[in-house]
Amino acid sequence: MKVRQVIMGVACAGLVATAIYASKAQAADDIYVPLFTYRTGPYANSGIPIANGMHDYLTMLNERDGGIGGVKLNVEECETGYDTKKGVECWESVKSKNPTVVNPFSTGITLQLIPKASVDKIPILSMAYGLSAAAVGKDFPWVFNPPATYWDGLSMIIKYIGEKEGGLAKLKGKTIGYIFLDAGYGREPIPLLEQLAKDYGFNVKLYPVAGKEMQDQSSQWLSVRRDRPNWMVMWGWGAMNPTAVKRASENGYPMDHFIGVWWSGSDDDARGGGKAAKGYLALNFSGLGSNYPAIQDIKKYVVDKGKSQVEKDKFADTFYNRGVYNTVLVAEAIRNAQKLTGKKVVVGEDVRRGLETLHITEARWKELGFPGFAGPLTGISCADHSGHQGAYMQQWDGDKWVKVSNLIEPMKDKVEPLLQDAAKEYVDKATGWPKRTEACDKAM
Amino acid sequence: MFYREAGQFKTSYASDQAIFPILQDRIGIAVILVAAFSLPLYANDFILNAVMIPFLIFALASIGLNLLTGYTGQLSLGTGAFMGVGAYACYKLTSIWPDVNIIVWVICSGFFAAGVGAIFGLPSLRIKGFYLAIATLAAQFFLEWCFIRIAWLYNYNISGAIEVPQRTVLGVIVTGPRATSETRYIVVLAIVVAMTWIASNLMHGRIGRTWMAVRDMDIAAELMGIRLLPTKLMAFAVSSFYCGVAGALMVFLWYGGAEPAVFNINQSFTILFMIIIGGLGSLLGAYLGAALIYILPIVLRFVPEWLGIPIHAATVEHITFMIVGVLIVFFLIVEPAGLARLWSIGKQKLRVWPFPY
Amino acid sequence: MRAPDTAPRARVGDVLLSVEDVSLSFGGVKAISGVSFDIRQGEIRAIIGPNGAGKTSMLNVINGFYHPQQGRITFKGRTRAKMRPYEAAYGGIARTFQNVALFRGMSALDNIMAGRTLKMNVNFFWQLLRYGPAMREEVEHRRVVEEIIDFLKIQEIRRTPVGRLPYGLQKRVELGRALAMQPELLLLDEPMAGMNLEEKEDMSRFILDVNEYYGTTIALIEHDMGVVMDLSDRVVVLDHGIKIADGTPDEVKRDQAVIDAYLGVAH
Amino acid sequence: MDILYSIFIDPFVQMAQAPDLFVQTLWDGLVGGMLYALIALGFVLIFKASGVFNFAQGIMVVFAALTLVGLHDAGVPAFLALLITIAVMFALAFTVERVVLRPLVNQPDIILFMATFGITYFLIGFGEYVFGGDPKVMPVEDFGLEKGAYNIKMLGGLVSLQKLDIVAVIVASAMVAGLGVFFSKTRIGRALRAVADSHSAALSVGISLEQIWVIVWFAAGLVALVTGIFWGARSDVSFALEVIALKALPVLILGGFTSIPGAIAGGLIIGVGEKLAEFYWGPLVGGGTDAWFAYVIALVFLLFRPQGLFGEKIIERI
Repeated sequence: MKVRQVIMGVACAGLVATAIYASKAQAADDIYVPLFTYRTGPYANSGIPIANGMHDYLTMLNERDGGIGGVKLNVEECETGYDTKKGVECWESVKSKNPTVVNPFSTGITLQLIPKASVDKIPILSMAYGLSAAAVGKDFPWVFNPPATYWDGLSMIIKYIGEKEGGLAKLKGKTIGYIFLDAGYGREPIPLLEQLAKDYGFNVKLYPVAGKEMQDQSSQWLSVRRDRPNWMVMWGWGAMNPTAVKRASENGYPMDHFIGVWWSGSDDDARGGGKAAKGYLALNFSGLGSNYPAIQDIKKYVVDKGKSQVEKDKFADTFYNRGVYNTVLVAEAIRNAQKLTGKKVVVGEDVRRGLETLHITEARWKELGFPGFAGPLTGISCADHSGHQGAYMQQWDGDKWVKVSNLIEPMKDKVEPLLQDAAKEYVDKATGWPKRTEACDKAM
Repeated sequence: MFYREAGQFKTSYASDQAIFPILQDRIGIAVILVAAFSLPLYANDFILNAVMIPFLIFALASIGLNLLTGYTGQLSLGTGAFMGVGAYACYKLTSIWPDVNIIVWVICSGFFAAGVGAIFGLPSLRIKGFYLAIATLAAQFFLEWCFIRIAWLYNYNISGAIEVPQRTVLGVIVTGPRATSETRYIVVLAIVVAMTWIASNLMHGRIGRTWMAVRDMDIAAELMGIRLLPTKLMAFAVSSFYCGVAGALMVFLWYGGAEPAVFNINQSFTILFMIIIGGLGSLLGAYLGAALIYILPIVLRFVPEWLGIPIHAATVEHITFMIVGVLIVFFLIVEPAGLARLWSIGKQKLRVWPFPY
Repeated sequence: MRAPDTAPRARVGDVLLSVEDVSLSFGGVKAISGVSFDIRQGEIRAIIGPNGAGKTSMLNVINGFYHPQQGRITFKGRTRAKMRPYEAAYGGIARTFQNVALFRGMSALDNIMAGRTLKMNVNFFWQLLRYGPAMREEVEHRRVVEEIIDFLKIQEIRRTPVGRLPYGLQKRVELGRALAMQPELLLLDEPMAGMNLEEKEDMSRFILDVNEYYGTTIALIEHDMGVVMDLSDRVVVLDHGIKIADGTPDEVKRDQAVIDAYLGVAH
Repeated sequence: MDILYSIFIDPFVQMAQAPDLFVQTLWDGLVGGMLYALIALGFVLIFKASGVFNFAQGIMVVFAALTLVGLHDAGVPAFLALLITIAVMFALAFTVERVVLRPLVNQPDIILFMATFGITYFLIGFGEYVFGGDPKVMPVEDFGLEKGAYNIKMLGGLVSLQKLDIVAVIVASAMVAGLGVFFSKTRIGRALRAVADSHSAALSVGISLEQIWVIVWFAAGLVALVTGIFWGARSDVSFALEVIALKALPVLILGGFTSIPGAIAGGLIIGVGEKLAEFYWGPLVGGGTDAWFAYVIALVFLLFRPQGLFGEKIIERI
């Protein structure tokens, strides 16, 4: 009896203490950067390298530069497990601590948080994921999805295919298969895909993969064998990717005609397929390998000092660098915010302005220690929160990813009308959606 | 000492049939209700948004499942999907008739869930126990697939998710991002309290007795004139009604939007844990279970911070999993009838205090 | 106990239930073959026989739990080949069980209240509110139940979950639950099994009182011959699913087939 | 009319036109079904001997495979890693019996069922804590298994049989046969059956319940290890594998909870059925039917034959 009562007592005390703790305001002498990460759950394989990259770059700034503008960054991970419920809980728990920006790293969580962003005055940086329509800054002043939206990505892939076929006109009569995670994330590109199919006269075959079935996929790939599409495009995430790559090679699908979006191109995704996966293509917009001064700094200041959770052989792999890319944007936005406001310790409202004035030229990338790491990010404005920047194609050579194309620019003319329509539809459906009142800053 | 029934004599069967026959219990409930309704006065956003609102919604869903599993003895793993039916029904209703009071729609969405629940309850006539549980899995996965595949349900949104539109009741914003946490909390609390009261009424009357009769000894119940199929279907319907309303509340007053993955099998499991840990066949148990399973991990997240131990967020998550697992086993060993039984044992002790028995 | 030589009671009336040529088998195993007998209004009818004679199966057939492959059952003038258990209950047949089949999670009071289910009909809406008609109905039936509780002298255990009661009391609560249905025909499956002498005497008294007080017709299965002979007006004897004798206790006692099959051999 | 054609005629036309694909579908279904059956086998073993519906079987598959790969990645030679993993599974069985089952003996089924949820949660947390959440590649070559496929030209097309799948089918069949012999011929096996029939009967012939529980949980752990190796080889070893275990539940319904041949037959029916349905009929409803098809088969089946394929009709007594 005693034990039970003690336990109940402890639980109650814990609850009360949580209340007291959570209500305490955060001391405002550092810049608070919460990272929504997932190192657990079925999508952990994609989540872990990204979490490491984000964490390590910011830690490196603290170690090397003493933070940004002389103010320490308070980096704190909140584990979401890719679960919407926990994502919302993370949002609530960081909200009172003056967060600068939130990176949800899950399309599902992003969708939940978008309406909250403007109310709670916290910008959301959903880097090349989330709601494509959020690129329309007029309607979504608090949401950013640089460097490109899913629709941009799809148009780049179609462009690449067209190039290989000898011109977009040659796509006529061809069949393109689309295998995707059967959720909002995988379904979003479909309208554009269907429109492009109409415009260029190719056929589309859809192969949905339920989240629960993503480690099996044998029926989908059997259907691929039957339909013999000329090209396969994949919108996969988590454990779906390596399985798809394996099934493709087992079913004898030509790997160099199989293209993944940038979220299907991590080292782990292809590694499972091993040598057989050679030729698999994926989009990417962040640099490969560790051959950049800033990445070397991460190694020197963070990894070698044991301040990182990354495994040695997974340092600077594709998704790690993707995480680094994400936090470079965060750091730049914070710098911009400091310049714009003159404040040292910036909060969400300031960083929103900083994000809207993001402008990273080739020279700036070099200055940051990332020469040639990524294409310039110069398209962001108050109206355009994505930038519609290009990405390049990478190919798996059996051991590692190799860059095989220059930057492919998206078909902005096809994407933009769709974005505007989608944004309008979203705003119309969400009755009472706030009009943009935030002023627009000049880019620096 | 203070918990004595001496001197409280019942002079009518009506007062003896009351739900809380003992004065102290009535006082206790009144105090809790007052405290709950005045919570927004002294609690912050985090407590309301991330602790209390979810807790109440889970408690409601647990009551729903408890009506079916705890009171009627039909094991169901389809809770998540039935919640989804409620959420999507509410979304469709308010997009077709936006001017109707949203609270009316939240309640109405329960009827859709009830209908779907009753259909998937049909196999319960022929199958029982784990077999029935697996049959309800069919409901879970089939409905989940429908939520993804039937675009009409989410108004053909490109994201495949539903976003809660802003709705006002009597000029106060109740749903949508601009609804304050205080408003949402009060609305959720009022609905949950009212529905708990109704569930308690049902369970103390004829319907509750027939359900428990079916649970305890279905053959004897049938030989006493209780028709099994209508009784079980009604339990499925009422239970799904509760789950449906909980689902609608979850999306409209907590998340503010949802994609189908929200209503997945893990949701069903979580709620099943809650009623087992809390106590099968106890409304109080639904609350206790929801508190333990939902709030404990949140508390655990903060523990290392208080103690000043630097520990990775992911490690906390792993440890939380382990602790929850151990706690489930621990509670099952210590008191298989759940927290509610612990509570009633405690009350019994108080009643006879200072004597041990 | 009642003297066996009491004159035949005038209260016994017309045939209430008759079983004609009933056969029942489970996948080739014959449980009952071609049994016919009747039960008259107001009598106490015993069904006896050695283990495996098909007595419980017979009760199950009577209240519709088993469906005989052959034969007819006429209850209150209506003949049926098949009857759902709840139809039997609506018609006024109640029963107790060989192994106590109480609702273990509920209190004694609730168990007996559950027996009133058929008589309660206030609609769902009022049930939700537990107010007005629902509450009036609840109280009204509570009054009836309290009478039964007084009658069976189980006042102190009203609120006790039946799972915690001793066996004898459980049997008594089960009788109370059946009585709460105010049946015309009460089927008792070994009401005194496993009881000591004192409990048996109590139970016998309750059975007689029920019969006299409420005028309920009773059919019972019992092993204790003394009790059977004392209580019943007529006895039907089954052996291996076949009826071997039917008559007053005295007739049955003298029947050679019965003595051979049962009394002489088994006891 | 079109819709009727595409439901009732077109799929069969397709089967006739491309028999090689039909054979391939059957084979894929067979392999998938065999792996479902292996998971179901783990359930059956434990249910048969202890009446416990072991929800943790799925996570045991992941845990076993993770332990194996984790050890291997840490530099332990393959076969030593295998031995250590077997030892770990034994330790797990022993601990489960001591810590969970023994204190819960004689509790209702649902309580024991819930306790296995507790075990599941614990193993998820523990496994991720020790081995990390990132997926691992199963080093099949180090166990002497070959990757690659036999491509057989037949029926005017090509049918490709993965070598690993062939091995999986053989090993699974061997395990089933072995378990069958174990249950019918050996002393412990017969003891297990005695326990299944009646706990007190088992005690009266001098068999310790505790030992038997350790043995069946250990056996289920071994089955989990084998399952984990083959599923892990088909995709990667990660926690996402756990959800596949749910597929074993409809298999159990078809096969009955206590029948080993039932588990196999059920697995094959579900495996082949869902592949055929998705391949030929799935496109009609937009695909993705394999998420629920198995459960709906089980549901329909239950309505007509609640006792499963090999179960006996239950006569209710009172």
